[in-house]
Amino acid sequence: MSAWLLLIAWVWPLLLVWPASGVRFRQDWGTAASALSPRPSALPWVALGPVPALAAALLVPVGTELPLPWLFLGTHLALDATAQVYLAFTALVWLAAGVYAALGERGGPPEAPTARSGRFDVLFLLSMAGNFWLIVGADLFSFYAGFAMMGIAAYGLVVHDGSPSALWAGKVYLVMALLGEVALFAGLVMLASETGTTRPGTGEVTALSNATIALLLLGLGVKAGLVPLHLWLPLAHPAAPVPASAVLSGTMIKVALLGWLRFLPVGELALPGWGHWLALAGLGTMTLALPVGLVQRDPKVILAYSSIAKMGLMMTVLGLVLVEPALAPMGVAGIVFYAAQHGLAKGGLFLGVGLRKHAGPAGSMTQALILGVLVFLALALAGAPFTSGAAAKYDLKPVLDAAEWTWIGAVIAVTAVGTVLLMARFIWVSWRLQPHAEPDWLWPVAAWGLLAALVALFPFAIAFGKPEAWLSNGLPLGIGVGIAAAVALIAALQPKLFAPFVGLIPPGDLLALVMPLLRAVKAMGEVFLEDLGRVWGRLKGIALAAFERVFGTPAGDVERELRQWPVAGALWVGISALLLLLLLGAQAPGGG
Amino acid sequence: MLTAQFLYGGAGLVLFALGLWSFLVHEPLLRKIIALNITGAGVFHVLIAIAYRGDVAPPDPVPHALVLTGIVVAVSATALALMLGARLQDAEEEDRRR
Amino acid sequence: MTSMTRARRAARSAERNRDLSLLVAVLLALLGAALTVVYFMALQAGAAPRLADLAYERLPGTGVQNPVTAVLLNYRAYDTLMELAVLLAALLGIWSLGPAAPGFQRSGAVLAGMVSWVVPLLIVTGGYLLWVGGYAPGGAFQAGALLGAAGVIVRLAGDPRAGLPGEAAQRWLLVAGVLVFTLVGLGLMVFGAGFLTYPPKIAKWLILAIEMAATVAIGVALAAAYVGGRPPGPQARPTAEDEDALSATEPAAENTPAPSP
Amino acid sequence: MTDPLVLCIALPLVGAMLVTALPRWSVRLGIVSALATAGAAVALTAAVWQQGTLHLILGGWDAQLAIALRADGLATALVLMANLVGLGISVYATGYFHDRLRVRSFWPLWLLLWAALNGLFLAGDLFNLYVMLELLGIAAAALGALTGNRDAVAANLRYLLVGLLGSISYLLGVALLYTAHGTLDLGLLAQRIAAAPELFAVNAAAMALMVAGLALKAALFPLHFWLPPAHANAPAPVSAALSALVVKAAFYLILRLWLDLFWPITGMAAAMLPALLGAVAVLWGSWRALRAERLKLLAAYSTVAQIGYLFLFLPLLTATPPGPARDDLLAALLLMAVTHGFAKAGFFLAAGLVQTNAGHDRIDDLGGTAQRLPATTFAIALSGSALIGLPPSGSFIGKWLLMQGAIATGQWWWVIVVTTGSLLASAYVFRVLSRAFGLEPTPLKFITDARAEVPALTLALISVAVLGLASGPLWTLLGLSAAGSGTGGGV
Amino acid sequence: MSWDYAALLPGAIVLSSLLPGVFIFLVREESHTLRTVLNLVGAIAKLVLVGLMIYGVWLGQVFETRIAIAPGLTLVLNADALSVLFVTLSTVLWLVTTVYAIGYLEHSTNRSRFFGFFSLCVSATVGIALSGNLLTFVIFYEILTLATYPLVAHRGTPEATRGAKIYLAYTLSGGLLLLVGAVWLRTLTGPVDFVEGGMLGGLSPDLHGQLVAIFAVLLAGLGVKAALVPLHGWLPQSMVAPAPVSSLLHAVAVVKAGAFGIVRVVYDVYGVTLASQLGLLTVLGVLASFTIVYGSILAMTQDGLKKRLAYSTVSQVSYIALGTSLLGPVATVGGLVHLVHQGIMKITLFFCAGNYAETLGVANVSQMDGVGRRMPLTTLAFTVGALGMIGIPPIAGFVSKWYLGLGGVEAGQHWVLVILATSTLLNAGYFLPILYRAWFRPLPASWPKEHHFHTRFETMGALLWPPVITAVFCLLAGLLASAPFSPLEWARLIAEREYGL
Repeated sequence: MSAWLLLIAWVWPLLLVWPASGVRFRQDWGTAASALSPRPSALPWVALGPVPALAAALLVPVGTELPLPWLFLGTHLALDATAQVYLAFTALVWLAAGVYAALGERGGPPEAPTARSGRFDVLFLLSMAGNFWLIVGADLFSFYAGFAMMGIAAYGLVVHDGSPSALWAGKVYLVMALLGEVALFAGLVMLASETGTTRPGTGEVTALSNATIALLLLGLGVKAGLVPLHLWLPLAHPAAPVPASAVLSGTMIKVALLGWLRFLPVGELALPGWGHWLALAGLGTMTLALPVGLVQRDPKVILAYSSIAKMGLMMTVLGLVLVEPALAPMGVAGIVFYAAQHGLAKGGLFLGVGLRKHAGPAGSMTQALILGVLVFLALALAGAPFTSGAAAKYDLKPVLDAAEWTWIGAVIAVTAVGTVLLMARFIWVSWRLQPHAEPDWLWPVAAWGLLAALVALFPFAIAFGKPEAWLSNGLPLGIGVGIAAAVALIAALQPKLFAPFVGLIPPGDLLALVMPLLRAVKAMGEVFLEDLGRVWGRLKGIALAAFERVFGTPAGDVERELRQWPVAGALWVGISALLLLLLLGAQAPGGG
Repeated sequence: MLTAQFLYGGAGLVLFALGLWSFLVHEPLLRKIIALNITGAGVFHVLIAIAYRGDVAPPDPVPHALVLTGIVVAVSATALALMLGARLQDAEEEDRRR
Repeated sequence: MTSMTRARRAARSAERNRDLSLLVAVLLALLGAALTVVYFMALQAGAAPRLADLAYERLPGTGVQNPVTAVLLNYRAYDTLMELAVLLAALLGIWSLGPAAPGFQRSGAVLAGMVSWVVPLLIVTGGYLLWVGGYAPGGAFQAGALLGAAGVIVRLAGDPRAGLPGEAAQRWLLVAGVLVFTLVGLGLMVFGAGFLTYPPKIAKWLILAIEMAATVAIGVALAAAYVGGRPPGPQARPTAEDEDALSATEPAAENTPAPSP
Repeated sequence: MTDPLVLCIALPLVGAMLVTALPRWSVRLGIVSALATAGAAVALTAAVWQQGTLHLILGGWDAQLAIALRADGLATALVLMANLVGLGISVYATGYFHDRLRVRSFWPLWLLLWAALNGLFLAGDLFNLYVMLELLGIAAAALGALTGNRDAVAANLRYLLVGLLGSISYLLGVALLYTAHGTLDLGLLAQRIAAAPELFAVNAAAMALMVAGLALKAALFPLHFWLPPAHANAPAPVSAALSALVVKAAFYLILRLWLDLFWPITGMAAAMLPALLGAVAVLWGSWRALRAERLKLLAAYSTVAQIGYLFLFLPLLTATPPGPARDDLLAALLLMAVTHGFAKAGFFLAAGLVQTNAGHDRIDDLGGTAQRLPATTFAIALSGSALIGLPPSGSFIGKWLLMQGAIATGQWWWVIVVTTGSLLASAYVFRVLSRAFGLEPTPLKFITDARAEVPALTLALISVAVLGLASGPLWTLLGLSAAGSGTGGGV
Repeated sequence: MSWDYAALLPGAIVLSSLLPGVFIFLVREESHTLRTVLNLVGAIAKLVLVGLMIYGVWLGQVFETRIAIAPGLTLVLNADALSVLFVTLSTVLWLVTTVYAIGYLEHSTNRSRFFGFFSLCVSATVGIALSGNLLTFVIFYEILTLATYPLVAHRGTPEATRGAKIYLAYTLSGGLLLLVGAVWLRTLTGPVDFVEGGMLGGLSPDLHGQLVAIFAVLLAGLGVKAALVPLHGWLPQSMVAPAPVSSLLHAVAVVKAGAFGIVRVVYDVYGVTLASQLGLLTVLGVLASFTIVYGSILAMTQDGLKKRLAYSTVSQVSYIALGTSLLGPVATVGGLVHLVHQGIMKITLFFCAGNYAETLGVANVSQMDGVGRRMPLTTLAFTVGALGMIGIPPIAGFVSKWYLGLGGVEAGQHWVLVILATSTLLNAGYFLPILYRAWFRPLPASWPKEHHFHTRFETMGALLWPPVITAVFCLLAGLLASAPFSPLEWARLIAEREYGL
């Protein structure tokens, strides 16, 4: 019976869409300014959304399958170990964000009194449903459907507050998401064609062409923030309202990894070329994201870059696993757990930023507590010993060590230092935030606290018997904290020294380079089209003029001449004679 | 016998051609109507010519009957054409007066 | 300006018509020549007796002795029937064009005297020709033509109706030919002989009856045609009780004006 | 014993006499005659359907001496068409003419015309055909001038003269044939012509004279010059009769001569001439119709074009060996002629209604009227689609088989003519119809004047629905094997 | 020829809308109830009859009506799987559209004329669907042109007249070409019956040149209605028609007739193998691809909502042709299923566009700010339709795209994926801004021309529920794509039969 939970997990949020939308049918329809309720529903529907999913993650045994051949293009819901972990942390992050959204986001800024409306809740639930669906769906249709549903609905979350920056971020997000989706679509089509199955990941994904792999990497790479496909990420995550940012960074970008794990022949086939390429891309992602993140002002942007960097780390590991299939069992588990811990921590961080902004007045006990938890979460993210970060990273170690590139460990270490610095920067910025106190923060704080607690418990859950795991990663942390302290000291003494660096690179980094290029292409296209239009217009003008000349002039009676008897008579006699000649001519020579 | 038929009928053909020519070339209605009657007369000549079977045998009555019928038809048509012409003339005069 | 162009166009058209006239002449000359040759060939074709022998052979059964009348009213009676219809159609067409022009002025005494002599003579001659048509040249057409000529003379003498009766009677006289002809034909058909198939015994009388009706019809038609329009007289005036029931139901809405009298 | 063959001719004749003699009763007598005549035509059709070709020698004499009436499938189909159309025109005319004098002139002439039509279709004798042609021409010209206005009189005087010219030319041809072959009976003459190939020059000359004379009457381009003014200026019921029936009669005669009488001496070259002229007629007539300013002029030019189509069949018939394919062509030719008869009559009747309602028939100013009279506009639309040759009209099937024949005989260029003509036809038909969709007030009911609209609508409907969906009987009537062309399939 | 149930049913299906249509012409303008009853009786009767037919076809019964209109020329109406697909689509959507039109034209004029032609139009469409040979197809194809012309011109404004004229010029020319092609083909083969797998396979190779030429002529004829570039010019112009007409034109009747014809010609006349051998499929594929991209690009430049939708149709309908042009059953499924999917999605969109125009006076995209708040259900339906068009799963459009893409890859034509991707992006480019405006922009101070219907809902019920219902269809067609009797399953059935699997 519990198998049906797999279905309910993602159908349930969809069912909540209607009550959450706040649409009311009234007699005075149309006379009111808006048919949609300006306020969200009084009941916390969005918070209830993830409950079945969480239940499924906890209650449904691994290996459960629920084939629904009539649904969509043949749906096959299943829960394997990876999916279970994914479902668990995803549901948790959504739950926390949902509670935050439903019970925390009241009012909003004065210029936009309907900050959270029925619309937000609807889109939130849709994204949520998509996210769950793609996790529990073992067939690629479910994955793609959930992926698309999640991606499209998330656009609404990104642009929710309607500010120009949000709209811009939304545009970039949407364009890139769509690009990713079509690439993924193409990749999946080819995958289906080449493997002959729509349910890969069970030993059938073996014979993939390079194009397929490239398309899959590209398509999901956008979601994953693979440099240079990450452009949307630092724009969109900060622009979205806090709960949306939390799920965007905490869960949504993770699905790219899930997709790769499912669709690429992980552990089955050695793909040295693609593996190395992916590993390098991951490293590149990390090395780009960390420095750029360091110079940002907005804590959410910093968190976004941190997410990019972490995704880079996981991509690197995945790449290495692709190179050496033997590493797969360990690598996959590592990636999954790392994703889970990062999801929880990053979700917590984003929510924390929101709480830092609104929960309680500055200097209050609450704020102090919040700041404290933020520091803990930041440490977790940076992989400090005893935190989930360290435990998760420990699982990645063997893979990194086994890599044929010996220098990779050093690079990872450097990036670990970078991460620490980035987190330090984050704490620094957060600390300096000026909170605007708003009422009713009890439930969000509680939910957030739960998330933080889970992060704290994480290492015990996954590495209970491996205390060495808790202690790992101390060195980079030390170096990082050291550097951070030094920088902080210098900054305190010489505030001007670092000022030029802050905000040096705008969020979305490479976008600044791409945009002029796009504009130039557009301008050229316009010029070309204009010329084309002019030529077309002229041709049309000529045709119209000719038409007018013929039909504009009165028809007159052109047969007047024909009715002149000599004319008509000559024609008649001529035709008679011709007919006679033709008749005679046909007969005469042959004698008929 | 053949010669007589040929000469008489040939004359009819000449009349036919002349009548046609006059009909097609001359504008006035009356001339046209007369020309048509001449054309008709030409055809009747041909018919009468072939009715002739020499001085001993009585002529073929069929072409004669045809000619009689043809004449009545021609008269009728001529009458109507003349009246139409007259009516047209009236109308044109009316137009001119207006 | 426009008149100048019109004049120039007229001149051009006249010139062209002249050229075309020449062309027509040449073509017709050639056609005439060709036809003459063809006609010669046709004469030589050897069809010489054509229908003559047969017509004479069957003559005894026709009810008349004159072969031409036999052809007209027996062998090819159908043609003759239709030809009467042609005449009637032409007259109806003439009538449809409007009322007759007023007649000529009353004749003087001399002419009137001559008319009073000639007309009866013509009528009597017509009657004779009709009768004689049975066995000698003559017949309904000739007789009708004489009657028509009488009408013409009367009209010339100043009677606007050409001596014909009023319109209603005229109508009956006009249709008499075709009506009798057709009814005889149909009657024969009903009685089993076939349309216009005269039983030899009564053929003579049937033909005579038809011929008489035809003579009257032809004479009246020719005379009426000469009058050149609907007969003048009181009946031509529309009166209230004369209105046709069907045509009175709706107001006149035709776009063209009725022919002015 | 009553013979429908005779009744078809005698009844309208008697009717004409009665309406002439009893002018006060002309409408009532006229409509009774029309009904009786149409009934006779139906009876004739039934008889031919059952017994095949009917043949009747009037007077009971030898075939050559007397006049024969003959009703084969071709003639019967045209008679049936003419009489049904005639009936429709008659019903329509009861409501059309309001001037008493005109009512009295119309009915006798119309019934005479009708008799002449039936007589012409059923005649089996060359000279009798001449008489019929003259009766037809005189009655038609007289009817055409019935409105009495100047244009009408001038146009119909021209028409009369053209008709006389054509008849005389025809008569000389008859005289030549009689000279050479000594008979006037169509059947006998056909045998003799076939038996005397050495006389081909005589036959050719006769044929040239007769066909050229008839081509004048049939308004084959460029000899159509008289038609547009004559048909456009006549009263609507007369226009309908002239365009739908009278012109068709002349064409019928050409076809008869061509196929029955002179078939042995005609060749491809001779057939190409009328077909080429027909092709030009299709294009020119349609173009002029498109450019016409008045509705009835449009219809008249459309007739020019439609007659052109019929001539396109001649080279195809020549090139196709006897067999099902040729049968199909013949039937298609007939189908097109018949469809055009119904459609054009419906069109003219409807156009007359529009004219009566609007007080004019300038196409550009017809908007409101066309919209006020839905049934009339519908009739124009239906007959218009038959003129274009859209399915499911009879002319669609006709054009289909025409094109099929053209492609099959390798004369593909006619396909271009047909398609271009159809396009132009759609342009002129829809030029009218587009006026019906304006912003004028909405009509509240479909039919406003049943006596006038129902005949128009019925005729149009026959041309579209009946002939387009059930043309099979035509094949049966023609006595052709209904197996259809080509490779088996079909039914 | 036996006149039993199986022989009568296809004819009865055509007549079930034809007869009410004829009677509707005669209904007096003010008899609203009588007209509505006639309309609905016809629509429901047709639905019931189609239901019977589906059941029968499922049981393997053969339905065929044959009427000889002339010797050798036979009107054949029969029900194979392909016709059932199209017939069902037409019938269901006709019912919905009738309801919609009754509401839409509540206070308009000339309703008897409108509904009369409306019924004729559907009869013709159903006739096309059931056509069993090329002749029948041509006949109904032309009738369709004639029946839709008055609908396009219905409004009577100068633009309407002009649009109708352009429509007519295109479609009649196309019809003539089709006619020529059909006649030509017939001279080669005799009656051209639609036979699964094609009927020209056995023809001698000498005739292949002619067959190619005929295909070009037929394609030009069908391409007009299917709006293949460059023959698409009429479609945007005919947008002057009332919304129900546009809906029907775009979703069911006209464009589908063209697309359906292409499918028929390729599969059931030429046979896909022969068509592929002759290289015809490549031509078709290139044309379709070009149309897909070109239509989308033009759609992006339109501000008029209906015009944008019209260009979208130009683009989307060519998916069907694209599917047809790819060798292999999978692509066939994609093309065929899109016949239905495009229909329900596009009709939803047009209904919504009509609602905006009728309720708010909104006709341009630039006026659509905030309509989602004023008319949430309509906009929701629009959103479903638009996302479906883009190909967002699990809405119907994705299913088509998937099969097309997969079919292209299976056929070794990987470029299809590029076309699909481009099209998806372009579709998103012109649909998403609308959705953005509708949902995310604030309401304007006032609407261009607002009507209050005094109902509990955003607009009149007859206007509101049809798009909602069709939107639900769009969702169900996607979500239940693999359920029995779904469009996809039918399309699979057809493909299996065409390829003899």
